[in-house]
Amino acid sequence: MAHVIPAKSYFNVLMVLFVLTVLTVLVARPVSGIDLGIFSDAIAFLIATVKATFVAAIFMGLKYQKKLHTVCLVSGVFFLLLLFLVSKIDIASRVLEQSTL
Amino acid sequence: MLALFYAFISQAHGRSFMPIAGTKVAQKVDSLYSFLLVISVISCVLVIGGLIYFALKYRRKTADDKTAYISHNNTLEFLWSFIPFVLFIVVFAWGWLIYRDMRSFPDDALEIHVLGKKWNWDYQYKSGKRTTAELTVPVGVPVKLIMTSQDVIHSFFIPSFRIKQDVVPGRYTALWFEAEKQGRYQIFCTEYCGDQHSAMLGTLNVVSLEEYETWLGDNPYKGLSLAEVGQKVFSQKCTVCHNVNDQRKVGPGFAGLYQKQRQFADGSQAVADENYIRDSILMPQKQVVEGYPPNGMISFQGQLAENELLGLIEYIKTLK
Amino acid sequence: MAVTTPESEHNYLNHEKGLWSWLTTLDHKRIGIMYMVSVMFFFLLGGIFALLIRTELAAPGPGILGDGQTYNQAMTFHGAIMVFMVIIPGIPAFLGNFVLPLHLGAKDVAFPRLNLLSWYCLMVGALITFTSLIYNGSDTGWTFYTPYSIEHASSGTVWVVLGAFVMGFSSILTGLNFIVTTHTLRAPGMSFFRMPLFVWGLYSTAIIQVLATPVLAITLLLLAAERLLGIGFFDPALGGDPVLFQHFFWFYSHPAVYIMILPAMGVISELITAFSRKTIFGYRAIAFSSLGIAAVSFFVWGHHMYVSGQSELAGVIFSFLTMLVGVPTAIKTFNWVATLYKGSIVFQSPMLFALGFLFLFTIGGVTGIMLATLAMDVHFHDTYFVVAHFHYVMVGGTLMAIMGGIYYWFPKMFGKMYSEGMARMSFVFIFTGFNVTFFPQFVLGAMGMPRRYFDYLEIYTHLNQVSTAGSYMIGIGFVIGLVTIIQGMMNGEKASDNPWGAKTLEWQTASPPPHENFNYEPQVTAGPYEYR
Amino acid sequence: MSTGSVSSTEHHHAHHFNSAEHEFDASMLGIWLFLCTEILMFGGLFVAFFIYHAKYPEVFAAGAATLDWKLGALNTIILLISSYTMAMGIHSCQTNKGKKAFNYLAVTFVCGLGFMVIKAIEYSGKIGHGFLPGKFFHPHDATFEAANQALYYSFYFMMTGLHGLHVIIGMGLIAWVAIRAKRGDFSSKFYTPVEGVGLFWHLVDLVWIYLFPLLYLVG
Repeated sequence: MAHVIPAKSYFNVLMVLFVLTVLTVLVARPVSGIDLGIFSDAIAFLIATVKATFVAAIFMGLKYQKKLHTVCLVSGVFFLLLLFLVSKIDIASRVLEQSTL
Repeated sequence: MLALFYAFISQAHGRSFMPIAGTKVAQKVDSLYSFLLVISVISCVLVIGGLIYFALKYRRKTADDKTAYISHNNTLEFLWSFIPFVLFIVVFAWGWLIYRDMRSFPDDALEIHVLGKKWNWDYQYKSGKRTTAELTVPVGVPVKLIMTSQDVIHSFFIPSFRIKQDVVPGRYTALWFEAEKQGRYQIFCTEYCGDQHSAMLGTLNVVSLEEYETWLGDNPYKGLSLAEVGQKVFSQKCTVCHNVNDQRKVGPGFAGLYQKQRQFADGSQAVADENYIRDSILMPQKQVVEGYPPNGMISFQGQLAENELLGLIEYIKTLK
Repeated sequence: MAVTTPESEHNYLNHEKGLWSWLTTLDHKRIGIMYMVSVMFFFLLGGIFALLIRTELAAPGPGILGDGQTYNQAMTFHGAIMVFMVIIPGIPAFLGNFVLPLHLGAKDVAFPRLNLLSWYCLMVGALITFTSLIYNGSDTGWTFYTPYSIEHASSGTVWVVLGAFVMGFSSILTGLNFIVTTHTLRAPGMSFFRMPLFVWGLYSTAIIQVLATPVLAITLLLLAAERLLGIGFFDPALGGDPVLFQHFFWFYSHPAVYIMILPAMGVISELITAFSRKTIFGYRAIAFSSLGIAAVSFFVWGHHMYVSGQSELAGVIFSFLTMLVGVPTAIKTFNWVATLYKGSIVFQSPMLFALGFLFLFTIGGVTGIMLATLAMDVHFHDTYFVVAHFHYVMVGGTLMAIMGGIYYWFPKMFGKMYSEGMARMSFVFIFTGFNVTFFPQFVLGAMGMPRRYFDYLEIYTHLNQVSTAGSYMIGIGFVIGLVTIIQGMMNGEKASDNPWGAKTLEWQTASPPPHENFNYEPQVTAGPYEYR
Repeated sequence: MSTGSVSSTEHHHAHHFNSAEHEFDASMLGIWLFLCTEILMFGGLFVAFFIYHAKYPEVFAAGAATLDWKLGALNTIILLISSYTMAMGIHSCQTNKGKKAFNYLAVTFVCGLGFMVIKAIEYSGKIGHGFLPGKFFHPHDATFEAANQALYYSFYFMMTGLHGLHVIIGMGLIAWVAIRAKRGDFSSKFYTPVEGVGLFWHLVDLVWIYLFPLLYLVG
């Protein structure tokens, strides 16, 4: 059946995920003193994406499965981005009329 | 088949079915429409003609006809992909140019505010003058309509000018035109908005500049008694939902309303006196008569001048 | 090479007996027949609403439907039933379920239990939708635009919204099933480019079903939450943006119209090749066009919103991309006409419906390009021009293909032949009635008559009368079609395994096929349309 | 057959598949497609969140401030652990240790339960303060200057509610699969249900990985 992933790598991934979670909290929470302003949001999501790729690649085993499975995952995200980007373009480029009464 | 062919030709003259173009922009739209019609009729004749010709020419003659094993033809396939693509891009660009004109508002435009609400159009001029249903504008002057809605999405559509714009609650949208000829043009609401969506009509009255000036200045109710003012306001703003007899339309009929006992949805009762009529106009949700939907009527707060409100009350009192 | 099974009476119809064996069947063929019965029932229901609307619009002023409120309910249910219960499940679930495994040489779809669950999702969803009638129905139109669908609409709207939500799962699960079946259950030797084009149509449809329908699910869920909890996403009074609802709604609903047309195009490829006994012209062009349309269909939804308050830039982007999606559609039409060249064409009823499809779909296509043009859509949006356009591509397209598909696969489904004369008569009525009904509506739209109007101005009276007369002809046509099908099922005479002499795999097995489709291991050595 | 516990009911693949391997591949593709639809469904909420976050930043800032990020972080840790134990559960099935798989799945189930308990604590806190979605929003003590402050809590309850529902569904599936593992249904030859439930559970964890910074940390 599918490739059997060694138990050790599961454990390593868990440790990495813990570290990344702590990192996310440190980056995004002013309590930790590090305040990166608007970058903190972006970095928080970057770290979340890294965590997500770890979970998908190892825990879900995408790394060892057929390419088609990765295509399924990625196409879902792609079309969401499409909906978000085009709606954002519309909202951003709207000419907001004002009442002149 | 002949009926269809005739229909095709009549569609080619479709422009003649369209109401006469009342602005330059509308004329540009019509020329694009003619171009589109010609292409469409040609491509339909090619495809459907080819279809019928092949179907008749290659009818099955014997039970075991041998057919040509043609799998594809690259040049032909390239041609009938590239030519439609070019045609579509030309039509897209042309459409975009005209759309540019429609969306670029001249700076010196006469600004009129349009308020769409469930099943009527209200207009307000910079001078504070308000009218309902009929919009009066001077000819030859660019007019910019700044529009919003009081409840749901409506859409302001003038077929003769080929322009349309949704009227969205919570924000302002705009539309502009420059009428070329005087006359009365039909206004529709084209975004579905409920029971009387098809009754939400208006007329655009394009008059000469002088007429417009005098019309703007004069008082529409000059020399009318209070009840007559009320009758004029009622005919413009209220007939969409209320009858002057006692028949229910969307709201109750007003015949014999004055001094009548009114039973409300929450069980309370009151006599229909002047204050009740005034409150029902300005705050309809406060006392809803039994058997009527809770948010059926919209408030007219801030849309009626004091004389119009008093006139309405007097007029309703006269209805027996 | 084809082994015709001995004349044993054993087939999927009499494999098991009794209603329970049908309601719990896992056989894709039986599930296909169950979908046929449900879709035809809903189609008749939707048709009745259509005739009510047309009778009302025969003359200005209140008519048979009495007042605006009832008319709006009839218009809403006509839309909701036809879209969610007839035309989206129509070909994929009915013809697709029956024919796909046979086309692939498989014994069944990949997940039979999931297939049965899809049918139950449709029926439960339909039941929920109709319970809204107890709460005085819904009058929001099938598009549920906010804020009307939030405050003012009658209280039945939540039921229709939740009904559509449940029916969405029927579409998702069918799409999922077909993608896995196409990928894993093809007969040995059947590469992707030896699959019939109907399978290509179903495959690209399945991709859209899986990728688009979940967004509708969340949109309807949010709409229901908006009504029940007042969450304020789409309600301008609470700071929400109704245009954002339109973005979410049309992000599903435009790909949904390609869910409707792509399988129909697949059926047409089968019919044109079988009845002109000629190989398809440009197999790869058509196959890749199907995938191309499926992909680009996700980029064009904004052409429903040119005048909705959407920004000019977004309108321009959508208009350009809509032109792109027009190209593969045009390519397919030209390929079908080219297939007729040097063929040996016979005018049996499935072919009549296929030619009718080409005729009507071409008109639908060119008017689609008109509507995609920015300046034209400002005039045509929400007028009868749009109503005529989408009926030309939906009724003229998908319903013609469904009728053609039913008659084409009728001998394979029931082992009997329908009466050819009655089928042709039904075609004549439907085709002429259709043009008489909807062609005048192009002109009405050009004249500016808005859509969803209970009452209209005097000048539109004449064309509306013509249109109403046409709608009765369509009604008669479909009734004749129904009678033909029932009469054929009851006592049509025995049909042979391959009455049309077609080359695809389903005609190599018995009619009606045995429970496990093929009594031998189908081997595929060549393409699907090897008419030498 | 390897030495592990011999499964009591020898799994035979469905008649329309050629082999168990063939059936496994089909099931995996089917589950991945289903996960794609789940992503699209949750994604719709994320898209709406980003759009309204850009439109009303102050509402989201005020709302996020009322959330206790420590509970959020704890929940993240719990879900990560449950993902790990889930993966180990599948691993044990693949290596024919059915009984060990049961223990791992049980721990996963308990983690899920823990997650829901913390969620319940958070929800009761919100309800206590009157921070309810939409028209039920009536803050007792806190005052907010934004008129549509309820929008944030509508997002909060819609997203965490839908996610919580999926956690509960996941827990139900894990329980069902754990019982079958205990009964010894799974072996290296046949472990599709465990793999399927595992993938679903990892997706639920994936969604929370994004939900945590979105709601709790980003001001």
